[in-house]
Amino acid sequence: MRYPQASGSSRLTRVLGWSALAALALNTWWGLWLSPPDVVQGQFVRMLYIHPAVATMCYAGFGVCALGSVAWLWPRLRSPRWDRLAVAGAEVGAVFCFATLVTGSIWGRASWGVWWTWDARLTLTAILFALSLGYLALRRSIDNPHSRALASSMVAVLMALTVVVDHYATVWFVTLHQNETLFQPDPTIHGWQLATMLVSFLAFGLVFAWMMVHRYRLEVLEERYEREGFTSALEARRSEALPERRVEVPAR
Amino acid sequence: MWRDALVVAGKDLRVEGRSKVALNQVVPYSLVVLLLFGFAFDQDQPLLVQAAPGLFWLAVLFSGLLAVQRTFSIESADGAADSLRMSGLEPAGIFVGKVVAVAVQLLLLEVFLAVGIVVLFHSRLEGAGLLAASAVLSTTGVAAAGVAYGALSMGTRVRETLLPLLLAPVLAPVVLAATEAWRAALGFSSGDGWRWLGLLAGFTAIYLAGGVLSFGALMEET
Amino acid sequence: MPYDLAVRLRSAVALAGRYPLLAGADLDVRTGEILALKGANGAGKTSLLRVIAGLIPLSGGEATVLGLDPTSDARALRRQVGLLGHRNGLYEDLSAEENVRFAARAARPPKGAAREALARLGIRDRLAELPTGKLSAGQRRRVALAALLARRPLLWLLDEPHAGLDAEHRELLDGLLKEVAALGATVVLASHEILTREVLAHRVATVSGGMVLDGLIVDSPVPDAPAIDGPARDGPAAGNMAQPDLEQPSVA
Amino acid sequence: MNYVVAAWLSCGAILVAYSARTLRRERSLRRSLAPKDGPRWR
Repeated sequence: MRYPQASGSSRLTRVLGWSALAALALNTWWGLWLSPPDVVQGQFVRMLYIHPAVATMCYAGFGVCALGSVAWLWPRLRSPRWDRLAVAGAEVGAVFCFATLVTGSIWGRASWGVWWTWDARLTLTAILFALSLGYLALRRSIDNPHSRALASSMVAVLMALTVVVDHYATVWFVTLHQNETLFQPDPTIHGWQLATMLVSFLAFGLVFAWMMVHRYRLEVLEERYEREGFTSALEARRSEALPERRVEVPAR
Repeated sequence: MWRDALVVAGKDLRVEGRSKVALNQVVPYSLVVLLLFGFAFDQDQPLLVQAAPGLFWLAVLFSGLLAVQRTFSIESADGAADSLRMSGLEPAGIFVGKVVAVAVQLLLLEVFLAVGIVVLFHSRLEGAGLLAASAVLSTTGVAAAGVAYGALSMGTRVRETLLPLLLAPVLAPVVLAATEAWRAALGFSSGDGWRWLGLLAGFTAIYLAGGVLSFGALMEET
Repeated sequence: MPYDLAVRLRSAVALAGRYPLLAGADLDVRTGEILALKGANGAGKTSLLRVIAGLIPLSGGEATVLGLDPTSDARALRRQVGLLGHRNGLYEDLSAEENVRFAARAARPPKGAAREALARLGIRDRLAELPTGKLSAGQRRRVALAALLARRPLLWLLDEPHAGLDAEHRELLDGLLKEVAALGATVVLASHEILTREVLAHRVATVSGGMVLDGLIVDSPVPDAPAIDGPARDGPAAGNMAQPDLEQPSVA
Repeated sequence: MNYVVAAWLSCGAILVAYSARTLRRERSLRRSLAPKDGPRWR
């Protein structure tokens, strides 16, 4: 892998970054001004152009984390790449999860008049967010790279399974949330609203990808920083040897 | 593996029996938690009776966290963790042994708690079959998830505060399912309680299998 | 290999996070030999024992203990290895006999093995029933040693075994170790006591700065091992002329 | 209508904050790694 330039933005991230910004601008323009207010919900329909897209990216993030962890656990596939992907997915996923909760509760406040409702999807996202905080806290508390990857990928897989169980638990517990407006057989929205929603998915998808690349690269740099530190720590350690009995360790 | 599990469970329960920490500290703690719930609901009798199953299982969750931290603190005292690793016992056996030990302590605790909610919250316990089945299943689930994540504290210098943060969201579905099963048993909710039992069984199976597979690696020193 | 090597380490590197516990340790220990490790605190004696026992994975170099690789098949190796660390690894609430029986459980000991091992270490009847929390430090040390003895390990790794023992039990331990070594077991012990090293040990190696300065047996047929300067004292027959101990406190 | 704006701004703020943090950490790591190796990094 060639050394990334010191400036920090390679061709890939520059392209991704700018196209994401362009798509976001388009989404904002269409979402806030161009698309007509909904006959039922009035202006609140505009939430449709943020919340579902952000929520999807949240699940995408945790999906990447779970897949990365499974790949890392698979003996033949094991390589630091998967671990870096897992941590990138988890962290970016957690950010989008937080955004989902915020926009979701704002939407709830707007249309149902209350900040938090015990609704299946919102509760599941909240649990997901708590799980991700636990995962990230766990990663910070182990410094040995191999065992950190091992413990966190196992925890990630266990958490992914827990989310499956949670899904049924919350759905049975309460079924209040309106089902997916977009993926219904006959979408109840069309025309401008549909178009804007697709744009929102594109925009946030690009933002998601851009963040993932940067976070992944950050992990690579951190690893190199640690390796850098390691060689100097090794020399310092060796210099502690009794001075007059210094032994030239045969260079293997 | 099962023989090792029995040995470890025997050891844990004997240590618990001798030191009586579970009996003298965790049980009173859970009863105090019930009292606090009582204060929080301030004599609103009908509400308390309604909420009793939920409060019961919340108290079990908090006590479960304590029991798991306790079962791993006896390992870290005097470096017993290393002798456990060196003992050559099957890691899966150690995991199952510890789960059994924690589950037995929690079940014992639940008997006290059941008496507690009957006395404090005046709830009448019927539908015993569903109550007992969901209690055993969810206690095993709590113990399995607790010991699986607790192994992290044995392997790494993980601070005590990490375990509750990791465990609480994971145990959320268990508390939910157990509460709903009990509410159905006590006739508060119309839903059929046995469906929640299926969810509990699924959760417990996941964590028992996950723990057996991963305990060996998790308990290693990092 | 004319010598049957119980332990063979070549430039072993072991990490705790980023700190190199071992920075390229080379060591040979023959079967049936009693090797003493000397060195200041923090030089790496304890880490060396724990690496040989397979408790700390190797990050570099290679190691063969009792014919096994301590990092990959650690669990199989540990059944044949007994490690006594600074702490005794006992359960205070259990009695001495229960502790020893639990420790030896995996080795499927014959019926009275626990009591017999305890008796060998001078822990008899009433003492064996008391919870170990109530015993004195010296007695607890002997119970830990009995737990080791009951497991009949092929390789004894002892970290300051004589700490806390009175004179009478010191000879008892020395006698036990000599007897066990004569039976073909190998003993590697870390000790600050010069007397122990000179009287008991067949060979003494110095650990400093995460390395073993004279760990290799000079006439061992390892082709690429360069001649290590400094007198290689070995052979129990040759009187161990007291090596002037340069025990300056190392910069740990 | 201000709910919609609130949602938009809050979501934007969260994403921008996180991206800024990541970029800053990345740049600081690069600076600590880069100088020692000097130009041959190119």
